[in-house]
Amino acid sequence: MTYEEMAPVVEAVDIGKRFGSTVALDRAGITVRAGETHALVGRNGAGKSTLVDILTGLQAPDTGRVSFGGRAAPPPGDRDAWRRQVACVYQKSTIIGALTVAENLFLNRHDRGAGGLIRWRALRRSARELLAAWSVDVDVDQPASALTVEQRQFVEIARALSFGARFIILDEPTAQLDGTGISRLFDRIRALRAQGVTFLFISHHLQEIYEICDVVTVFRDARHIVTAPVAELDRAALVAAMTGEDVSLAGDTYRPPPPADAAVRVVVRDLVTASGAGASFEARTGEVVGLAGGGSSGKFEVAEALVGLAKPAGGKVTVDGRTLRRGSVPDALAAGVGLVPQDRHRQGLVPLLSIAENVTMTVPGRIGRHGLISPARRDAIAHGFITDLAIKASGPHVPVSDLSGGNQQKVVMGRALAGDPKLLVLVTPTAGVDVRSKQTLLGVVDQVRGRGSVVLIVSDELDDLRICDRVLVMVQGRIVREMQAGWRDNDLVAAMEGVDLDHV
Amino acid sequence: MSDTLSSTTAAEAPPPPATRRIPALARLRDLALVPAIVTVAIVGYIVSPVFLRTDNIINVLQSMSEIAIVVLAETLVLITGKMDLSLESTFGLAPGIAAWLIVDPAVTHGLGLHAVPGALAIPLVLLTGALIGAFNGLLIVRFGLNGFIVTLGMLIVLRGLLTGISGGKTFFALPESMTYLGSASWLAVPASIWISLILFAVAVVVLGYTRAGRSLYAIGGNADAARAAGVRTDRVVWLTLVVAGTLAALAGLLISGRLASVTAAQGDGAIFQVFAAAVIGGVSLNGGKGTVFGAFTGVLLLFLIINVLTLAGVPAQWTNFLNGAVILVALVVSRVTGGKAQT
Amino acid sequence: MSDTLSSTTAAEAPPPPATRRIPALARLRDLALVPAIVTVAIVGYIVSPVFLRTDNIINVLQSMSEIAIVVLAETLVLITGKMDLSLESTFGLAPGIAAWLIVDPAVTHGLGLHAVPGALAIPLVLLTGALIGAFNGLLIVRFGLNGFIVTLGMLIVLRGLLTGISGGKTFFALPESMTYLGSASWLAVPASIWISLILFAVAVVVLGYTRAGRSLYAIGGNADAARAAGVRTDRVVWLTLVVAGTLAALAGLLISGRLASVTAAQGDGAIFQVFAAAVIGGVSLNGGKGTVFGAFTGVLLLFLIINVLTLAGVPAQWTNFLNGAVILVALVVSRVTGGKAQT
Amino acid sequence: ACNRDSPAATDAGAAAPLVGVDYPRSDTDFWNSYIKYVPPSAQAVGVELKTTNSQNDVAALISNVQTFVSQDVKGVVMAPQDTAAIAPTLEQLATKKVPVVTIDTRPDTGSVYMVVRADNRAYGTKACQFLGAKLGGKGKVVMLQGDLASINGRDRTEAFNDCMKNDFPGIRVFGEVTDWKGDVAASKLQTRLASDPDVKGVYMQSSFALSGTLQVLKQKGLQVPPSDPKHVFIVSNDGIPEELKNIKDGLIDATVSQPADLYAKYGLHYIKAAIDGKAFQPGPTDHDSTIIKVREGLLEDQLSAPLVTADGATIGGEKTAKYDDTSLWGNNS
Ligand SMILES: Nc1ncnc2c1ncn2[C@@H]1O[C@H](COP(=O)(O)OP(=O)(O)OP(=O)(O)O)[C@@H](O)[C@H]1O
Ligand SMILES: Nc1ncnc2c1ncn2[C@@H]1O[C@H](COP(=O)(O)OP(=O)(O)OP(=O)(O)O)[C@@H](O)[C@H]1O
Ligand SMILES: [Mg+2]
Ligand SMILES: [Mg+2]
Repeated sequence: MTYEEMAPVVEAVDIGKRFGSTVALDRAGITVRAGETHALVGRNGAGKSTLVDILTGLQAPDTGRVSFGGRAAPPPGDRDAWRRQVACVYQKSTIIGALTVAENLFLNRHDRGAGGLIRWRALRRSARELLAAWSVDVDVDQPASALTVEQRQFVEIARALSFGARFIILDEPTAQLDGTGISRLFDRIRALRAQGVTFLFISHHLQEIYEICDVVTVFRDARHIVTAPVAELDRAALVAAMTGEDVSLAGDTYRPPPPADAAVRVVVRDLVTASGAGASFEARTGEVVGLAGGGSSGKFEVAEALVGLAKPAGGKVTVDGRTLRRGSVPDALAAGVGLVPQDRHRQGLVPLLSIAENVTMTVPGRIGRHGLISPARRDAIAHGFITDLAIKASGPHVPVSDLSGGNQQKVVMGRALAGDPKLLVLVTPTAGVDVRSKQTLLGVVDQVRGRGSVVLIVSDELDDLRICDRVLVMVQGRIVREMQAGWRDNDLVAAMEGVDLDHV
Repeated sequence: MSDTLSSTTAAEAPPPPATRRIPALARLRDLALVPAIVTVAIVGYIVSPVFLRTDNIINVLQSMSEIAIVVLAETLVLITGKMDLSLESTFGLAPGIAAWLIVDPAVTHGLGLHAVPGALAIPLVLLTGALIGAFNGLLIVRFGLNGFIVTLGMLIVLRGLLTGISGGKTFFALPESMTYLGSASWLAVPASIWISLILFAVAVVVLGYTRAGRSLYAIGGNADAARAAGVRTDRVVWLTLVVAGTLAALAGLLISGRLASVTAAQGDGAIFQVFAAAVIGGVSLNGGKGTVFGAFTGVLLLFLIINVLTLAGVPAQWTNFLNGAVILVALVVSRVTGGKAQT
Repeated sequence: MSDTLSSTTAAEAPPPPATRRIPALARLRDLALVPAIVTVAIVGYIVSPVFLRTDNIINVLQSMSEIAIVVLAETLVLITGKMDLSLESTFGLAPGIAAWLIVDPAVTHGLGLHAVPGALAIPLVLLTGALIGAFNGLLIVRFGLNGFIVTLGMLIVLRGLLTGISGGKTFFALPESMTYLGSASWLAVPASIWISLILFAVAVVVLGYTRAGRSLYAIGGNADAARAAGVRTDRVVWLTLVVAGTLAALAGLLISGRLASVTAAQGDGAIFQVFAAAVIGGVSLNGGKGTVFGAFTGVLLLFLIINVLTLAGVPAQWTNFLNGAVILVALVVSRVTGGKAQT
Repeated sequence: ACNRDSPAATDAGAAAPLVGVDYPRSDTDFWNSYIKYVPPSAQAVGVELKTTNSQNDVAALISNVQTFVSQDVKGVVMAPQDTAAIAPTLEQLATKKVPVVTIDTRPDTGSVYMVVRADNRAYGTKACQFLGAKLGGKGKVVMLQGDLASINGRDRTEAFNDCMKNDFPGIRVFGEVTDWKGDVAASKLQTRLASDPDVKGVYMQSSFALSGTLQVLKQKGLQVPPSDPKHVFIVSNDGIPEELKNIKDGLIDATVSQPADLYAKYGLHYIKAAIDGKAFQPGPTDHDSTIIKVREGLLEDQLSAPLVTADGATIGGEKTAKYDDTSLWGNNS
């Protein structure tokens, strides 16, 4: 059977969708055939998630039609019919924090017994089994709000994959997962694919596309650009299709480390977080330091304690000789610390406010005097960031809630940079950011280091860490290794997992 | 980076034994008001031994029964993340409309139309409540208006409508069908107590053990997520508003029966007490959180306090002050026992 | 198919010139009520030509001035995502406390303490308001209690306190210092109109163009993000509650001055109107949204409607109904002109 | 029993019968005066007191009465502001053989031992006669009504309107509903003065609107002596000390003195009589009033509620009291 002969599981034709003045989809379409794993890629704001919403019936397209297996899609109100066609992990969390983990997994499909009453005991048991299959170790009776970002993502994935649906959409499922998590997910996808399940997979990690996808569709600027088997589209061609320009992907970014006699600007001494993780290190002028580690290594806690978001149990942080007050964000800001927090939706953005207001929130001093704000100066600063960071928006007045996920991330980056930080702390800075923008963001890091500031990148993403002069590897709350630039990927991954390849 | 994926060999830390701590706490949260209730009971007994006598307890339960049903209605609406202020007006208007259509102007000095036979009273009351709920739903769900302000407007309109049809006067000489439920006793206990307890019991089962009930929590917790999970959010919210209106109408019928009349001010100002009871009972105004049982303990606590203050013969000018102060103290107590910041 | 790829050389579409469309729309949203206000004005003029006469306009502005200040206070609190129901009681209690401490029992048949010189009246009133706000802040910010229910409790407690100290009676014979602001005229326009307009103007500037003002929006929009951006959220919320209490106290002072007395019921039930005005004016109960100017148009609309109904001599029993109905219609109109679903 | 609100309890001894008194509300001058008069009156007639406050809510009243019954009171004094809704409770008390005296209002159905009230319709009529006489039978007056749901307010409104229609058809009445709120009253009056500047009389149905009305007139420059043609005649209602003072100062012209003290005195007087097994007949009483039989099982002692004026002149054929009359309760509190 050739590619063209397989019946399409879903076909979307001529889809148009506008949000106010923004065109999210412009006569775009996609055809996914049975049994394939179909990648959908495109830059931030290209319209991928909007297409997902339309394919799952959450939004009705303005124009065009969607059909499943040759039959027209169900009416918008009939949620059950949609759910029979397609299961989905959305980019935006659909976890309900107030409900238990168990109930989230079986929302609206609770196990029922006599009289239609829910059998909680059976439901909890199924939930435990389901999560055990994903090696997610959580108490299913706790409210989902107590989960970590990664655990929450697994609950979403486990739920979507447990429907028994024949067609599953995954919108950036890997953005919040660490390496082991991703491989667990991919093993599962492969197993399901062997059973004939069809996937539509969205990711900004192109190597993931090459790893598990058969066919790739590229969107750009709300339009469909190309659909082709992955084998026929090499990495450069793929990026060219996404960006519309021939760019050579970042070559070797290796640059010599700062001179050993450069001044020490940041000193972290015996920092101990509330959960017991600890770190001590120093960083010199212009140095980019990576802080790497697996899911529960404590790297995020250390980062939060460092910038004042969480109150440390002990130790001290000094920036240019100034000791930061424990647990005080304003003091950290005053000392010149900039931050991109891990959970950008919770801590990074005020969605109703404009890009300009969000970007300048940490630097009221720069946009006016005596507590008065100059809107013109504020907009000028925001304009600068919109250009520098290539934020896709019609101007500084657009509310952040109207931006696509990746563009929101850039706004958070802008906010961290607005104060010309002496210490820039970036927690998973490129999660959910497209390849091109990733370069832009990392390029910004280069500029910041060029000005002599210290950058701390807290991530387990190898691409993020590659630009670091050295990487501190945390395992179980301790820094166990320091790796100078030029490490081999395998070594770093092994170190993060607490395995020392050289000595095994 | 694909190597990242292949080298994941280290075993996960073994999962800790699935502890039962959290649900126990959740259940405890339901019981958060019990210490406060016990304290009030002890204080009440010290103030006056009458407090624990059966007839006084029945008195408290009866006087709270109608408001308790409104609290139940409001709790359902709050769990979905909406609000319905107009319940206090429905409480008066629904029996008011029935009385207006039924009572004989010859008996009541010109009030009423005598257009409908008395036997239709109960369906008429409930239908009025349901229609009001449906109209609220129309404005909130279909037109996307803000629920708080829609129902605030409706509160005023419905109260005004009752004043309008009654000319501010009181409907009396109600038919037996309207007074029976509110005044009858079953097994030596007033029917309204039975009715309210049964309604609460049914609500506990529906909200805890049916998909429909759980979908209220899902909508209140995150409406988008609920929709994504296949809940017909609009329909459920609408239905909840209709049920709430019907419950408030039933509560109004009970009190009209107890008082054998419908005043133009019936229910006036009751919504404050209703919200206080629900929130003290642990229901969140942001939706998705709280239980029917908790709401019940909230009403019970408030009415016990009022009863104790009455028995204590607090000076008239200071009753309100003490009443409010005790609510605040109850709040602080439930905060301390509950342990979590309230939302 | 590779031709698709090579042909995509066109550079990124240049970002469209930064249009001013969005802010224009936002401003339009502020003006959402203007059509409704104009309609009411036209209807009013048809009902009675008196409506547009200067003295009637001044009459409307004066009678709304005190409530408008409370609406302003509530708007500040709502923007931070909290609620303060107790403002209506502060409105009565703050001048009540001052009157109680100041007036001479010899003149008022035993009411009052005559413990404080009359000159201290204004600071006393404002201080009382600020302290009430601070106490609310203590319970909400420090103890993490739910704002709605704390201030509902405070509403009852403060009202009860006023009834308690006054014995339910009215304070008369207020000192000149208490009556001056509420009854004086500056440039032939009542001082209370000037004061309320100036306060609104100041609030427009503070909320639109100062760091502190914008931080209210940030907190209401996403408190965690505001905190991560260095906003001292607790302090700002607390301060907002203090300012709101002070404003409500000032408003109470103005009305006490206008009526030359403080009744035990001063402000009773006003909070409904306050919320209605703010929300009709586009302020979101969920925080982070709404403007002071919008809130002002909300109060204006409500008071114009009341004025028209009074001039039209609507039959007494139907006033409330019409009042509520017009609010609902205004809501629907502002929904249609505003275009967005309200939250 | 533990009662902190009853001075009578301390010295009346164990023999004194227990009586429950429910106060209808505690946020108006008038009812607070009543509340103040109750304990001394109880002491005077020799009963022990239990008091509750129903805050103008009939459901609370019913619950309070239940509490009285639980406490084995021998008689109940109440002032049901809702005269229809009280019927089931009266029935219940009757079956328990607990006598009831109602103050200020007369239940629509059911029987009570005695109703002690002043005639609210008479208030409206007296105010109408006064304004009609002073305005010479023509012109415009504003009536600041209370809340439509209030029975007493409605009686005053209807009586005032009926009297104007019958006796002074040349006078136009603007009725304004104020929900018993001073600020609402003030702004409605202000609106009316803007549309009809030739209003010459104001009838406020309770003293709640007193100072607001005066302020509005002051602001409009209408606070002038009665001799001035611009004078606006004002009749208030209640008879609180401030009103008497304002009459003396020429700020208002008349008020109806509701006998707060007599309400307390005779309410307790009759309940004691009921407990002692006495019976009353229709006819004049020893305290300048008349007991009438309203219907079978319902006697009513209609206490006199004099119109108080600056000069004590006779209005509409009835004598009025001068503002400094020492028999007025407002001069004794
Ligand atoms: N609810 C909305 N209101 C206004 N604009 C929206 C809305 N949702 C999406 N958009 C806009 O539509 C465009 C497409 O957004 P979409 O979320 O589909 O992008 P995406 O391809 O998923 O991007 P990303 O990779 O960043 O997730 C963006 O310009 C975005 O700003
Ligand atoms: N939304 C919910 N999520 C989790 N548990 C719930 C929920 N609603 C009710 N329950 C609990 O479920 C229980 C009823 O189910 P079940 O009989 O399985 O309980 P159980 O015996 O306590 O369960 P087990 O012993 O298996 O843990 C009740 O105790 C109730 O508290
Ligand atoms: Mg997306
Ligand atoms: Mg994305």
